[in-house]
Amino acid sequence: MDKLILRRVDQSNEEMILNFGPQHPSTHGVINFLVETDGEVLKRAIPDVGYLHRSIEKIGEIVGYPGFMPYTDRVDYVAAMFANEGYAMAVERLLKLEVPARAQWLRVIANEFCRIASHLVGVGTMTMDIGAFTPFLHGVREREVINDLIEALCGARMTYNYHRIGGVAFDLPEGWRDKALAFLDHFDKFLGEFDRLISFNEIFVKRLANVAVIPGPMAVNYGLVGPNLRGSGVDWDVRRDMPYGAYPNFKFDVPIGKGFFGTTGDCFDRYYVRCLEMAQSSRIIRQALETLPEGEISAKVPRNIKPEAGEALARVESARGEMAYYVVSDGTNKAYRVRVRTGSFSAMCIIEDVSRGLMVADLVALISSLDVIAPEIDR
Amino acid sequence: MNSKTQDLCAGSGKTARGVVLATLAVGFGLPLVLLAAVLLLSPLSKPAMLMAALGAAGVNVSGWSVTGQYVAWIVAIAVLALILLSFGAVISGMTVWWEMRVSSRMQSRVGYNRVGAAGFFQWIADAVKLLLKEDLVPADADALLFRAAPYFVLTGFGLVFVALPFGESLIAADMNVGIFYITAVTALIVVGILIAGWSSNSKWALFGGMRSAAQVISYEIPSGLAAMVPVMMSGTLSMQGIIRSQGAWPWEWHAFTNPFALAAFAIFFVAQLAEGNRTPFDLPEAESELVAGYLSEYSSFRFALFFLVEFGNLWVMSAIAVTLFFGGWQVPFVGPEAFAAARGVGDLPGAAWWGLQILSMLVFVAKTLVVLNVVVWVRWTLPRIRVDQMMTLCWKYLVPIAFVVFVATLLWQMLIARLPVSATVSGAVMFAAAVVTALLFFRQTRQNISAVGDRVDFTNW
Amino acid sequence: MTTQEIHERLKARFGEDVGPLSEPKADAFCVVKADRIVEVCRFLATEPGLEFDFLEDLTAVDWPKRSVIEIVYHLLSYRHHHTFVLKVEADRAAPVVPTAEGVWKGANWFEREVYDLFGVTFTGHPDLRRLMLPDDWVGHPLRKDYQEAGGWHGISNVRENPLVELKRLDDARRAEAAAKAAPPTGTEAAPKA
Amino acid sequence: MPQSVREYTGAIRDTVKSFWHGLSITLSYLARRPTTVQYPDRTPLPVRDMLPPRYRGFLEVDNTICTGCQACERACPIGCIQITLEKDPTNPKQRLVAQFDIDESRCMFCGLCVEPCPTGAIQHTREFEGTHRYIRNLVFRWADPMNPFPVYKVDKTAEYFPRAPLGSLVRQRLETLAWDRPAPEFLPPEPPKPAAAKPAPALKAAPAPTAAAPAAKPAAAAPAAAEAPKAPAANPESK
Repeated sequence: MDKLILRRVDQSNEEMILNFGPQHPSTHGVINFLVETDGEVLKRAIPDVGYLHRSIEKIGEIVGYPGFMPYTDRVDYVAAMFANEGYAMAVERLLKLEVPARAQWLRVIANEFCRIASHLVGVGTMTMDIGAFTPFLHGVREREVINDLIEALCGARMTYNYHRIGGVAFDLPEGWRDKALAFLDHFDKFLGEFDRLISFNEIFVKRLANVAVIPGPMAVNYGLVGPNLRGSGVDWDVRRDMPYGAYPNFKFDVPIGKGFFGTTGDCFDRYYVRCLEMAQSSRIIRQALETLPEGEISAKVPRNIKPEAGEALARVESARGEMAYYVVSDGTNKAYRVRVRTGSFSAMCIIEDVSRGLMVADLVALISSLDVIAPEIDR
Repeated sequence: MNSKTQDLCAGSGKTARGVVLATLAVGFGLPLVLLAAVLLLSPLSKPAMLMAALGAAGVNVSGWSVTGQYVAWIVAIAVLALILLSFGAVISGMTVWWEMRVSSRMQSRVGYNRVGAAGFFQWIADAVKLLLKEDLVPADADALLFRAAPYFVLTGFGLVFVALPFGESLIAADMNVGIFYITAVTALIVVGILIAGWSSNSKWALFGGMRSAAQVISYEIPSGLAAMVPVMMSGTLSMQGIIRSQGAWPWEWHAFTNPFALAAFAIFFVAQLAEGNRTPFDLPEAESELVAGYLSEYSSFRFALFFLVEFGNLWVMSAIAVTLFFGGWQVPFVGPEAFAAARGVGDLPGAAWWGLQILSMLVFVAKTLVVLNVVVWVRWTLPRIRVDQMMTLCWKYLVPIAFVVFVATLLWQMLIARLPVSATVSGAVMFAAAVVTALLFFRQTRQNISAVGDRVDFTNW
Repeated sequence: MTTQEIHERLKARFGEDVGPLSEPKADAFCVVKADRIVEVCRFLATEPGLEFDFLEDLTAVDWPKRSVIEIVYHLLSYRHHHTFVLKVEADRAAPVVPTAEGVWKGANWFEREVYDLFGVTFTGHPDLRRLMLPDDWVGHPLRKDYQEAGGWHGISNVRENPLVELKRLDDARRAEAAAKAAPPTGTEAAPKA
Repeated sequence: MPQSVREYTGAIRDTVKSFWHGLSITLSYLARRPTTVQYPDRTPLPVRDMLPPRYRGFLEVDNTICTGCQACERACPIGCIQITLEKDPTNPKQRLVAQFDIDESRCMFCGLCVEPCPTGAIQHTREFEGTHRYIRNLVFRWADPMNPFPVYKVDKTAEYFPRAPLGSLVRQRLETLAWDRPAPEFLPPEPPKPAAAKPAPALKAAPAPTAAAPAAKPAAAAPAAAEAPKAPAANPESK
């Protein structure tokens, strides 16, 4: 079986061709890079994806509209809440459904908790890939509290299936609000300690500053989104610039990369933007918990959902950038076509061009700074 | 796991009394027995003392020819070497256990607590597990070299114990080239790692081997230079000599009696971290980049040997640092004349002498444990350095500063060390500065706890 | 700028190559001829008032009844915060569309995915290979008439549904229990069971 | 690249300052309480009770209040619930549920089946410890095909449906099952129907019949009553 991918690698005997993956401690899931290295320096890293392809989009056409909701959790299981909301919003736009205010607030609270949990994992695995194991465990310890809170809210720790078309599945259990506020008070102090432990550590900074710099226009041209885009200095956040749901009611600022310790758009900027975003998310949750309105938690939705023929695209600011659901319906109770656009997909296609001339250790830093998750790429 | 076992949740996991006693017995008994053996045999390993001991034991030694005596001496040395090596293995096993306990606390985990009290037998369980695993040799690896590599590394580690000064006269061979011999012998370890990297026929191992070669060889230079500073201060290369030239009290240690010696210790410490492949220099077996570096193809017993040497090196590293800079086995209030008095006349020394030897050994072991804990602590805090940064750190920072410190100590010895008060003044000043820094550090640590709203809580060990 | 104004500017610039704006059943779109798609994209990306510098999504929808495969381009402008949807209809038998990789580098992997799952070849694409599936996979899964291959290189992924088996097991046992219970009452009717 | 002296000493100063903070933080963790929950045997109370009430564990069906409406079967995206109803021979108006199986090994615990249930017969419990050697043991059978249970008539006035304490039925089932109990024997599958469309030309991998359990195994020890019925010794030889 002539591997087409090998034909692209010129067989000069100088370089060593290395399979960096698919089972490799720092590829964040099952991704393979065919790496041509000359000693420590890379000539090129060609990504070879598809190991986790479950064709979720084909499943979307088989199970009915409500039945697809649990599958959206499996697209990005580290930040599953955003996938739920994206799909729910797309179908609501098709049905021209008005989601009640309380449901919008609950969605924001659940999303922002999930963003903190996802960033804790992203930031934690990055420190582990650079070599410091302890911060990862501190991050996961804080994430455990969030998992318990969301488990009390919707019954599951990672694949939540909390949103429904037209609203949310459950209301806040009693006593949840105080536990959440208590956690947020502790979490804001923890962020300061985390920064002092690892973010400003000289070795950590030297390993990430000025490494794999992605300038702003290149990031936009390649379609980078989310913290990767903001790390390159482009001031764009779907929650603020194309507002949806209850986000216009909350004040929060969008951290962008300013070349904290090196040039704008290097690995450290992408890393530190995630740290600042976590602080903003806890600020949003506090405002949302204070101004939570009374009312229904779901709109009236017919048991058998049959939207009229048409198509709709809904975009959501997920932890890994803008996640868009494009749903085409043909009037039956099954979606005709469901398309999921994810942040990691575009982050992957930039790796090949940015990785020229990096060292092996920097390729690891680049992959973890883009916070790439395998199921999001292959779906 | 049906739910029956769920209901037996014993309160807070009190381990049975028998297990605690067994652990304490093994935990303290095993090293003490080995140390006692080292204690007993090392003085006897001198030919004169051996013959006296045999004579006292009733064997009429006088009839033996010179070669006979020589053979007896060789047997004594071989037994002593075997005991020293097993002492090294037991110590590295305990270092594994200690490091896992300390690192888990630092990561707010619980760590080993199931096998024996506080999980002390875990390292024995690991060793047995590694022995039982299958011994793989990769397909077209260089079989001979692949099998030989661990033994290179083991000899490099074992030979160092010959020159380690455990006590006042507890040293296998008090060579007058002590520190020079140790620096030379530890080079064998890098040969072993290189062979392991090359012969495993895997690209990751090759990477690991090359990185280790670059790292360990280039860090020999700052380590050697920094080791020269105490040698100049004490005027001799022999390990016992260096210790004897230091006093028992901290302000008499080499580290403090010369203002530049603390910088020399820092350089020596960093360079030894690099030579022991410890974080932040664990590039040769970087988990996140090279899967397991030169160790990727090794399994079971060979892997256990590499593992033993890696943790044994911790002990060797801190022992040398303590000998050179922190006054080795010097016991406060007990000067050399006390040892001579306790020695008494006659061939075999009196009981008091043995007691003093044990005391000096305990002081040496305590100081080594302190430095060892710093190495463990550094490992679980700092990230890993990149290959080119590692070289820059060595050639642009450590080597120049080592030269400066070397020349400064030279001038200090020639000009200022003449008048004896300078040593005590510098010692007192430097020691006071060290104490103040330590206090500031502990205040900062207390603030860290209250800053996050936690409170000091030593339960759930 | 609203979608109508964008459409007018397109109409003004490209005339009949740009189809009418569909009425917004949730999202309005306009169909563009396949051979002019690259100029339209470059125009939308570089025109001062439009500046669609972000290709949000490039995907395809298979319409077997109209025997056409629609390539859908979702564009978004960071400066003006407006969006636009372009569609290109390619013949289902041999879909060929020029690549938009020249305008947005992000299109590279989108087009490889559409080639892999729909079979649309993009002329001028630097590295048109299958993205998700193995290189020697046969067929394009997201087409409506795709036949499940049941496995790959002898590795079968077909598994009997245990519930269906249980159902057959029950029927067998109940039939047999019924047969055993029936004979004592029906012995006089038919001696043979 | 030439480094100015300020850069050189600056790098050393930053290193010392950042190590000072980093090391003091890790040292401070030595004096704090670790957060490990030592499942399974050293937890303050059994983990089942530590879980929140909405936890989505194994599904449990209470036959007494099941109306046989098959809403849960339709709602399940994977199709791992299978219900068959039949007429009651004695009185024609009463319907019986002959088969109510949930394949817990394929269930993804999404909770979509619990919502449409009118009487709350099917619920998620807080049971999760269901390790078995044979995956077919995880097919829970809530109706005994030999004596199907009558369908529950919902009277409009009742707003509370009496049901067994949540989790009791599942736990009773899990505890009677030894974790390595042999799987129930299934009939060998029917020969695959001639594939409707010709499989893709290049690939001739016709779906090989799954390895059927040996048909003629003698009946295993009599399982507990509500258990999967054993294949009778003389089941049809279809090999």
